[in-house]
Amino acid sequence: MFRSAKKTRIMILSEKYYYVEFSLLEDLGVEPRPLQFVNIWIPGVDEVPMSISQYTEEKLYVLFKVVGEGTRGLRDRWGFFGVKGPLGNGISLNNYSRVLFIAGGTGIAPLPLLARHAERNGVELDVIWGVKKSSELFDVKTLAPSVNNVYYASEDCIVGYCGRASDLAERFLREHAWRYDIVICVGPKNMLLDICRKAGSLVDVYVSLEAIVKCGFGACGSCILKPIPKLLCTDGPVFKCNEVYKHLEWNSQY
Amino acid sequence: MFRSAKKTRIMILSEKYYYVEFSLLEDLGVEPRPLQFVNIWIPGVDEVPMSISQYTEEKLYVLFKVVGEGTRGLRDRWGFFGVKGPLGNGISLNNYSRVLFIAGGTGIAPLPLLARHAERNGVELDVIWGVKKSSELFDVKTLAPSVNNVYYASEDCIVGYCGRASDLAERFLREHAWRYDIVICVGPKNMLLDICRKAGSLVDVYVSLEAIVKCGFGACGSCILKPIPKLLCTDGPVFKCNEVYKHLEWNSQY
Amino acid sequence: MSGILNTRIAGLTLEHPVLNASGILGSDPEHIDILASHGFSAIVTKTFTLNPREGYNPPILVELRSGGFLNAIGLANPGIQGIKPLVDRAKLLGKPIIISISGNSIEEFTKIAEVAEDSGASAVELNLSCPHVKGLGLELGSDPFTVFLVAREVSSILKIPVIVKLGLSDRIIESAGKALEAGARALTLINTIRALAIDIYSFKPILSNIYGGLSGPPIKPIALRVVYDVYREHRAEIIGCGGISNWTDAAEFILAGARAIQVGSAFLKNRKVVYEILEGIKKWMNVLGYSSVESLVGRSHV
Amino acid sequence: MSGILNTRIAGLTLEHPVLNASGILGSDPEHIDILASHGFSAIVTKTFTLNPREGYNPPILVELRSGGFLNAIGLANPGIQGIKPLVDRAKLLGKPIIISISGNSIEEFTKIAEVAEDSGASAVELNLSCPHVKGLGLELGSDPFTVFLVAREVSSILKIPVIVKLGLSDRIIESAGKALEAGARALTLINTIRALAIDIYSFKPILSNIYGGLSGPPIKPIALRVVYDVYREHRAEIIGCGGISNWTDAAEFILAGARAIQVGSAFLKNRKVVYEILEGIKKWMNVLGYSSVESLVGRSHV
Ligand SMILES: Cc1cc2nc3c(=O)[nH]c(=O)nc-3n(C[C@H](O)[C@H](O)[C@H](O)COP(=O)(O)OP(=O)(O)OC[C@H]3O[C@@H](n4cnc5c(N)ncnc54)[C@H](O)[C@@H]3O)c2cc1C
Ligand SMILES: Cc1cc2nc3c(=O)[nH]c(=O)nc-3n(C[C@H](O)[C@H](O)[C@H](O)COP(=O)(O)OP(=O)(O)OC[C@H]3O[C@@H](n4cnc5c(N)ncnc54)[C@H](O)[C@@H]3O)c2cc1C
Ligand SMILES: Cc1cc2nc3c(=O)[nH]c(=O)nc-3n(C[C@H](O)[C@H](O)[C@H](O)COP(=O)(O)O)c2cc1C
Ligand SMILES: Cc1cc2nc3c(=O)[nH]c(=O)nc-3n(C[C@H](O)[C@H](O)[C@H](O)COP(=O)(O)O)c2cc1C
Ligand code: FES
Ligand code: FES
Repeated sequence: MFRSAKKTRIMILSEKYYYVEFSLLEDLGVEPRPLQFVNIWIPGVDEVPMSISQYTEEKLYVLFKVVGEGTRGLRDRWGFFGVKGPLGNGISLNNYSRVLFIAGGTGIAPLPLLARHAERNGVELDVIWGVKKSSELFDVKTLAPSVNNVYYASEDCIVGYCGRASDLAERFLREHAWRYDIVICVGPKNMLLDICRKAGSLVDVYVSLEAIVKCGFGACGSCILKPIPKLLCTDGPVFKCNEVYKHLEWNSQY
Repeated sequence: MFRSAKKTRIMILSEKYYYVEFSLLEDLGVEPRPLQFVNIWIPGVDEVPMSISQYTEEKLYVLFKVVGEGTRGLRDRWGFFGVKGPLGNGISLNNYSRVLFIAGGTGIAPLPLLARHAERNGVELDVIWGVKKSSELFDVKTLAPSVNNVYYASEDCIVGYCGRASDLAERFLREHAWRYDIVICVGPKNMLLDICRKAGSLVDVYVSLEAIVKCGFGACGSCILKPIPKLLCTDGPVFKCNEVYKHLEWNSQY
Repeated sequence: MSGILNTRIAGLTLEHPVLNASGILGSDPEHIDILASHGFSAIVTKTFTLNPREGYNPPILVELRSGGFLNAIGLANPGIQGIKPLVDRAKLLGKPIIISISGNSIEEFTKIAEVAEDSGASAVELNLSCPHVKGLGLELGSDPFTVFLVAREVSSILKIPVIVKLGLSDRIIESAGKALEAGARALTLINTIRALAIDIYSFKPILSNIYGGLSGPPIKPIALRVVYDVYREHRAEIIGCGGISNWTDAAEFILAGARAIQVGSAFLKNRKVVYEILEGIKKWMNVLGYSSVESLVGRSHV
Repeated sequence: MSGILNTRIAGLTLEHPVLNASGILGSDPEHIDILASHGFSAIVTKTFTLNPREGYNPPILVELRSGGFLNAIGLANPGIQGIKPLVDRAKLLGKPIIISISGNSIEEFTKIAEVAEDSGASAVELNLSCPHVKGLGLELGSDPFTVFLVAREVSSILKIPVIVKLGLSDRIIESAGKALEAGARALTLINTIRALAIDIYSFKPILSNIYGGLSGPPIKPIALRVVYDVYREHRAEIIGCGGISNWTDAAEFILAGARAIQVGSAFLKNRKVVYEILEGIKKWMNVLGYSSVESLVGRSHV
């Protein structure tokens, strides 16, 4: 269902990351699950899929960086926007007590909502977050105060672990995998593939994918996770490694 | 909403009165209130308004006499029919402890459902039923076993009080009106007018009217209770005397 | 009611933009009382024909599981002698009244229109679009030239405003243009859409007339498109009609180009719908910072 | 699946009468897997054009508050080179596959149809009815003569059956007749209906293409009417399409004259819809005492 939303605030989190608050003129109807997403319509410009960063009392938050027209509109325009969703499956933390969240880049976006659900369910949540340039980083606890440990990684080696999030994650999990019920991983495909390969045997790993989302309803087929007969918008974005392994491999060949 | 129903039984109650059982292929969705009605569609023939005589577990009962094509079809045809409803306001017995029901002719139709609601709410229900010819009569307790006292009247003077139901009712109420919280009255217009006139000052009287019902939705206006700006199908069929007094008078002039 | 909702359409000044749709009551003086008491700013009557019509046998209306209603009333109406009592009643209540009319020939149209004017009606609405009455119906409205002829003849003999009501058809933009060219002051868009419902157990179409007109929420996006198209092409005065059930629907029609709206089916489901629409529109205008509903008309066109 | 649901349409023998509607997935081999795994008896592809088309920018689909969906995908498809992989995948899965095609000229239609036949498709469906794509759309289907020309040219060069899909238009009964006369083995009725949705806060039409096609429950009674009309006039083989959401809808279409049905929007809301329809139909046949679904086709006509 389509809902109208007014952009009421924008925060600059770091060199590239923005956090936007939308006041929905009508609530979402259902409580969104962590890692669900919405399609945000920038009137006259585009419609872009965005993870739900946070949702409380008719306020919806998304965290993004600017990559093109749509996200530029999200940053620069004011007034009214459209929100479709929540879309996708998301994940439920009901059955877990310790969870590790691994994010690459804007993969950090769904963390605030995840953390709130974790807190509510008494789940201990640790976070590994890696970025290319450390100027992208911000203090995760400002948006997700309830998280337990946060480990940063930057490829420019200025802050935290020197290298990629997946490298840090791999080293970390070799030792600590036993402490976690599941690992949730959001980031670029090659990172997800890496983690599935290297940690998939140590612990249950869930990955949240991206694809070209156009309709969001399982109709247009643009989000097909080739060569797997699954659609990101309705079957995903969250999958177990083995469900989408072929897709992660297939895609990394191109 | 339109629902399909299969005619599963017909009982001959007396010389002229029939009691038909319909098995609904889908329940009514809501519990009907006493004195609500349905429009019954006799495919290819007509659609006729009928009081809900009884309703239990997807079985709907109507009580009628044959007056024309529609009611003849109701008696003679088998197979599938259509049911629209429950329609109209009906009445609730929640606030009463003793109720008198006065019926003229087929006005007895809504009694079984009314009696069930009375029983359920611990309401004591007495009945006065008058007909033209005593061969129309049947034992009311076969359909409404929980009623308290039943007083019959026939104009051919063979059974019960000799005269019209409204005469019996008037005499009865002059003495006993104080025992009842309300009186509910269903029958021909002149009877309703009579009772409103004569008993309306002794006790609260509700009357249930008839009119030409075509659409059942307050659209076509055929059921307008001239000269009163009220529609039978949505505002009625149940009214207090003073609400429709002008209509009862107006109509009796023609 | 506050002035921010004031609406001018076809030369009439209305307290607010919400009228009833033709055929929702409107053939008896008591109906006028009912409509007026539920807040409509002007009353549109049932469509009148020269002679009285009984209409079809029931079933004439069925609520559909897929939403909305299907109806084939068959233009039941008391004929021209029924017009004056309605006008008198509306006058008594201080409400403008628009007489909806239909005929089998141009002469019938003009005759009824004259009776309406002589009775003191505020305007007439030519129903060129009933989708289920043979010869009185959609065929008229789907041919732009016939629309022109009927609208011109009626317009030329009346002093009161003429409104033309059209139904969905391939050439509706053209028909709309012809109606305007012929002198129509406003257009009502749209009537019901020809449709069907079948009882799956008796195998019979449910309505006695077999076919009926679909109304209510299902036709809203289609009606909205027609209003948008006709406004875009002709910048006409439009009364939007079709599935309007709440204030957001009404707002969409206003933005598409409707100066006023008519509500039919929604009134059957909710007798408070007029007040709810007006409340919603006022809040909406408040959020947007507008102080006259007329300034929002057609604002979806850039 | 039991034989009582067996269906013959356009010369194809299907396990049961429920196909997917064109444009619900159907442009990638993986889409075929998805459709097949949800129980459709045959697969209808996305409409193919000669050259690849990107389609429109999002928003291309919106769910409406008044029911159903509004879409303007813009016929996104990989062009003719995408056809063979789909056919191969369907063959692998043992499903008949119908290639939906559209073109800017009769030559384009015939070229694509030939590719479909050469690829081993079971049939082609000529989409003469897309309500929101300029020049490729409804204009084609609303002119009976154009329908005749396209259908005849394609039919004359193909050995596999040709199905013609039409959209709502004033002369749809005539267009249907022309399609049959030209050699179409069956008709798919109907496509989406041109409609609109406007965002009341930004004042903008929601779809990037402004207009879209209305699908889902709102159009069911209209589609049913068209199927009834065309069956009544031509006793044609018809695939009913438009708002079919459950088995009672399917039953109505069968009684109106559809030998098979296509499900689009309902599949977006409920991935089990095919099984639910089939279960319902079987129970219904049981209640009525029928042992072959084909014997119920058109039974609402006396
Ligand atoms: C389920 C999901 C959740 C997402 N959550 C977030 C988030 O929380 N924060 C965030 O910053 N980004 C998120 N994205 C990515 C975001 O949707 C894209 O960055 C955005 O659509 C780009 O739009 P644009 O108009 O600014 O750029 P464009 O000019 O459209 O494209 C710029 C680049 O982005 C890629 N891209 C374009 N459209 C999409 C699309 N629909 N999906 C994926 N990639 C696309 C293009 O391939 C291109 O490389 C998510 C994507 C998906 C599928
Ligand atoms: C709310 C309501 C509840 C009713 N409940 C019952 C009931 O429980 N049992 C019962 O036997 N009858 C009941 N009736 C009356 C019943 O509807 C009519 O007897 C029936 O419609 C006659 O239809 P027909 O086709 O058999 O006769 P017709 O051939 O249509 O007409 C025969 C006579 O019945 C009158 N009549 C026709 N249609 C209607 C109508 N729609 N409403 C009222 N009178 C009509 C005519 O004026 C005529 O005198 C009820 C009527 C209403 C309005
Ligand atoms: C019961 C009913 C009767 C109608 N009768 C008429 C009529 O007499 N004349 C007319 O022009 N339109 C008639 N209509 C059509 C309505 O005026 C209106 O155009 C249509 O119902 C769409 O509006 P809605 O969706 O708000 O009902 C009728 C509609 C209904 C539901
Ligand atoms: C998202 C979407 C895309 C569609 N694409 C096509 C198409 O490419 N070709 C076509 O003939 N019909 C297309 N249609 C129309 C459907 O095939 C169908 O005719 C219409 O949606 C009505 O059926 P429904 O109500 O079951 O969805 C599309 C419909 C939808 C909803
Ligand atoms: S985005 Fe259209 S199917 Fe997923
Ligand atoms: S029966 Fe049509 S308004 Fe009551």
